[in-house]
Amino acid sequence: MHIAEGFLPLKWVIIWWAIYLPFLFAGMKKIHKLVADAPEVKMMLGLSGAFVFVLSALKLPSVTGSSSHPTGTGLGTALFGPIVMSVLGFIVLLFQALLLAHGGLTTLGANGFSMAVAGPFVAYWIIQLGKRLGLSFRVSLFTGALLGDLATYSVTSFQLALAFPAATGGVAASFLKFSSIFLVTQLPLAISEAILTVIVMNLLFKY
Amino acid sequence: MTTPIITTNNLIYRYGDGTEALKGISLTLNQGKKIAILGNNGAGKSTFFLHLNGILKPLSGSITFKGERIQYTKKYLQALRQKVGIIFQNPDELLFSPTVFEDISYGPRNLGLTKDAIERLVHWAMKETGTLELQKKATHSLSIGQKKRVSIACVLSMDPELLILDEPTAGLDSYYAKKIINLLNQINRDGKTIVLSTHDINFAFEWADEIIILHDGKVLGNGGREEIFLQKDLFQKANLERPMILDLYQFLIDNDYFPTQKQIPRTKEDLLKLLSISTSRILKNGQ
Amino acid sequence: MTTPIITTNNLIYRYGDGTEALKGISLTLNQGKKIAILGNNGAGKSTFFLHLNGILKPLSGSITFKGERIQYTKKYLQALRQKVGIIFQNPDELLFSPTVFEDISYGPRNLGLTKDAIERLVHWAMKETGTLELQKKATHSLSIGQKKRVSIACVLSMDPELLILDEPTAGLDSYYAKKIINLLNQINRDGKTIVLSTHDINFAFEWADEIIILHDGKVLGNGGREEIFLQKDLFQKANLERPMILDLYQFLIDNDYFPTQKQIPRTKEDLLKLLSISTSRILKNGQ
Amino acid sequence: MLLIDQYAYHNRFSDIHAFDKVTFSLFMLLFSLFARDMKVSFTVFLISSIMILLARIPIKYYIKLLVLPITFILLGLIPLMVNFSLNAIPGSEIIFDISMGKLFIYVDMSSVRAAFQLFMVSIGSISCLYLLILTTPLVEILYLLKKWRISPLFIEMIAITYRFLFTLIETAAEIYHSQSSRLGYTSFRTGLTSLGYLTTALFLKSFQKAAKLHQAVESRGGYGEFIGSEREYSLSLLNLGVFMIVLLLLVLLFTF
Repeated sequence: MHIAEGFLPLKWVIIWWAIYLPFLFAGMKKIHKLVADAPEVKMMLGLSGAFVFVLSALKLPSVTGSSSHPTGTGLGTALFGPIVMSVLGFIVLLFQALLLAHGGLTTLGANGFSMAVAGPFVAYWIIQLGKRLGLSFRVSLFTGALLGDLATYSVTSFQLALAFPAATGGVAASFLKFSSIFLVTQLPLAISEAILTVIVMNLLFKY
Repeated sequence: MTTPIITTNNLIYRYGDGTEALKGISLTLNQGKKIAILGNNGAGKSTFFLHLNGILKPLSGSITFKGERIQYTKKYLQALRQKVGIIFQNPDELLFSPTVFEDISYGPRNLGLTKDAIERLVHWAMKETGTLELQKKATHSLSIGQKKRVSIACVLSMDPELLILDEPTAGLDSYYAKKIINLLNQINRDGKTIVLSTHDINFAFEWADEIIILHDGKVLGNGGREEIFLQKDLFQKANLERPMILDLYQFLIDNDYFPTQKQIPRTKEDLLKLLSISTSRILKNGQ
Repeated sequence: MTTPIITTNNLIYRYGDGTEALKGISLTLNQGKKIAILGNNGAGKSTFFLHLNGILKPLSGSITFKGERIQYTKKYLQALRQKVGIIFQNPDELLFSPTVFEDISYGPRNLGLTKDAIERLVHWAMKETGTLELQKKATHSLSIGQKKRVSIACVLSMDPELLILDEPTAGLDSYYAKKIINLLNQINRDGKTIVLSTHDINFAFEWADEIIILHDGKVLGNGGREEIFLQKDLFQKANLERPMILDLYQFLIDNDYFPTQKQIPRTKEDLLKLLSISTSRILKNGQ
Repeated sequence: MLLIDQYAYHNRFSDIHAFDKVTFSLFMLLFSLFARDMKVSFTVFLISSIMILLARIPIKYYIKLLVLPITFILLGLIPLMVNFSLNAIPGSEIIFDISMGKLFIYVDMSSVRAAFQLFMVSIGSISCLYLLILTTPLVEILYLLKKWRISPLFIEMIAITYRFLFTLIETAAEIYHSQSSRLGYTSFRTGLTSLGYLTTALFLKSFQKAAKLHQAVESRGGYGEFIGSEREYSLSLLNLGVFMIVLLLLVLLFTF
């Protein structure tokens, strides 16, 4: 669920771009290093961007019968790591705005932070934590992908709550309202996506 | 005796970007036949195929399968797709499972059959296509010829009545192409109808019972093999070459090497045999 | 007069998974010629091509370009790749820029030429391949026939001396295939050597000056067109068909329709002309 | 395939320099965000829509695009209008309320007004985005980014992603068709496993393709500039004039 163009006030547009940019720079720095060592990485990352874009455009079946699109966060993190994902995620969001009219340019900072930073890092930490706790890879991957998606939705709710605090109860009340709506609509999807992530990684190990 | 397996009535289809891919296709595909569809890149062959098992829904027009009009309900389509199998052109792109066995059993598993029934079908399809000894191999390690055979097995394993193949010999050398052709003939002898598209006119001339010529989303010609191939202007209109054997045959007839035959020769060998006979005739006359 | 442009000496190459793709290839490619490489899928054609501009390095053996042995230094390879251009079979694996113009000018820009020189080369390559009016288009929006021509332009724009094409007519209908063949002939007339691989024996027979037959990583035959095509056993060994025209021609000679010709007919038209002459001869004799 | 991309190359404004289109649409977009004013947003919406139609984008398609973000906007607006309170209802102009024990749920006029304003600002901004993407080919935006000295590596990654989006979409569609023909996607379970197969195959294919393309790059002289050319900019008085008039109009609307 992307924040649509024009939905955030100018102040928050600037703030979220400012918060997201350091992650984008850090990601680019890492990619620069990878490409300097092996130039073919450039081609691979370009195609990976295309892959994540197509992944996020696929129709994901959901238990409730409705269908929507995966975020690609969990799988992307498992495949490329969270730092690279902060760049790939940006490219994907950019194309979603430019070619699919999904999301927007001014809201790209906020959407980038929730989808290309918060989601991947939470997913990554959970997977790492699972490893340390000795959980099976499947369980930690499932949990990581699920919580990564939930983190994305929570951050989006938080971003909206900050921009539009409730008349009574302020940011907290507003967050409660936004997150409950997102949770209800997106939770079944997050579960489907987490299962998909596990299926794909399982298949990849078979190759 | 010909009974139609599929009839289409004035199919019109337009893609999202506005290009009209089918401009009124009315055709009858007859049961048990070997049917070749000819036409240039962009003539609408692949789009037409995707209509035959309901992947695409026509903008207008209708399709009848064995006398019953196709409905676009989930249940109907499921039954239809079991009976109408499509083998797409590029096996490199289309085999999506890690192993050959997994790929061939994908369809039967989706049919919701018992484990035994699935295994029987898969085994039969593998035996038929000569892919038994490949079953444990990784799909990406196969050669292109093997991939083609596996992709046929993938569809055959659902035991369809009609098999549709998009360019089954494209990218194959003549050795592998021949193997595929033999396989198709064998499947046809088992009673299955086969429809394929091809750029190889000589192959179509040799193989098919019935010919359909598509051009720019329309049917230019449709009929028995000889009837179609004898119409020179059709081929010109569709920007297609004519079969070499046929050109030579007609030249030889026009020049009285031998009289018109009941059966037009299909292959080089047929033509050479005719020539041998006529040679001995000429020699006898000369003596 | 033939001067070799590339000579390979006992090339051996093994892929990471252990398959030996080249088992000692010794060949000479002559300057200014039209050379066709025939062989089954998996015979080693593509692997061989990737050696000719140093993308792959042989396990043992050596390659000489215009009398000089190829070195695998960055500088040498860069110079070599300007002179030896490879056009892969699948345009989607060769064209990587967002627009046609960017793609065609990519190579020349890498050569470190002046802006003017780059523009001249790009313009010439586009004109030669008939892609001028496509230059502003997005690469992904082209048809397969257009993509093929653009990929030739991309390599031509570096003004190579030797052009290598992997299956240039694969997947094309006869109309587009003919366009590509005319284009290749024109490039050859400009003085460039052309090497291509093809499954289409009839096309090779009609087009090539020299033929190389690869089989299972080894050279089975290498020589002038007629010399190679007249060796029936070679084709049998390599699992290849023989050209239809040649078979008919030989049959007709064996049966005294006309005497052996200095020039073996290349095309259907050539053969029909020969037959016309012999027909009138027979008719005269009959009178 | 992606219709927006096709229109971007084939519209009446596709030859106008991207600099003019980008600055114009971004200016209107940012101004309407800055102003947060119904009159301004509505005017911006009108101007963008007229320009989009002048560019010969079919109105049916434009309306379809406008409806696209409506789900998000509605999901975003409802929470803005619906308020909760534990005490008695504060403020006035209540339109609707129910109480559940101690909890009051209500909708009041000021929040409806705020929601409507946000809706207008959003629709105005969205039309600016559409004006940009429906008339400007992506490559032209890349040329502009290059001129603005954005990291070349970053631009190249975007360029490669753009080029192969379409190839991968085609591959995905082919696999999807083949799976549907073999009865995938008939239930939730088969749907999810089929999608798993598809995703895995697509990922592996992207990597194989990348390896092949690396060979192509090497064959064509190694890694150089992917975006080499740029478009000469010449000031268009007409464009400048339109820009000034719109600027003036919006400032006037905002101040009065």
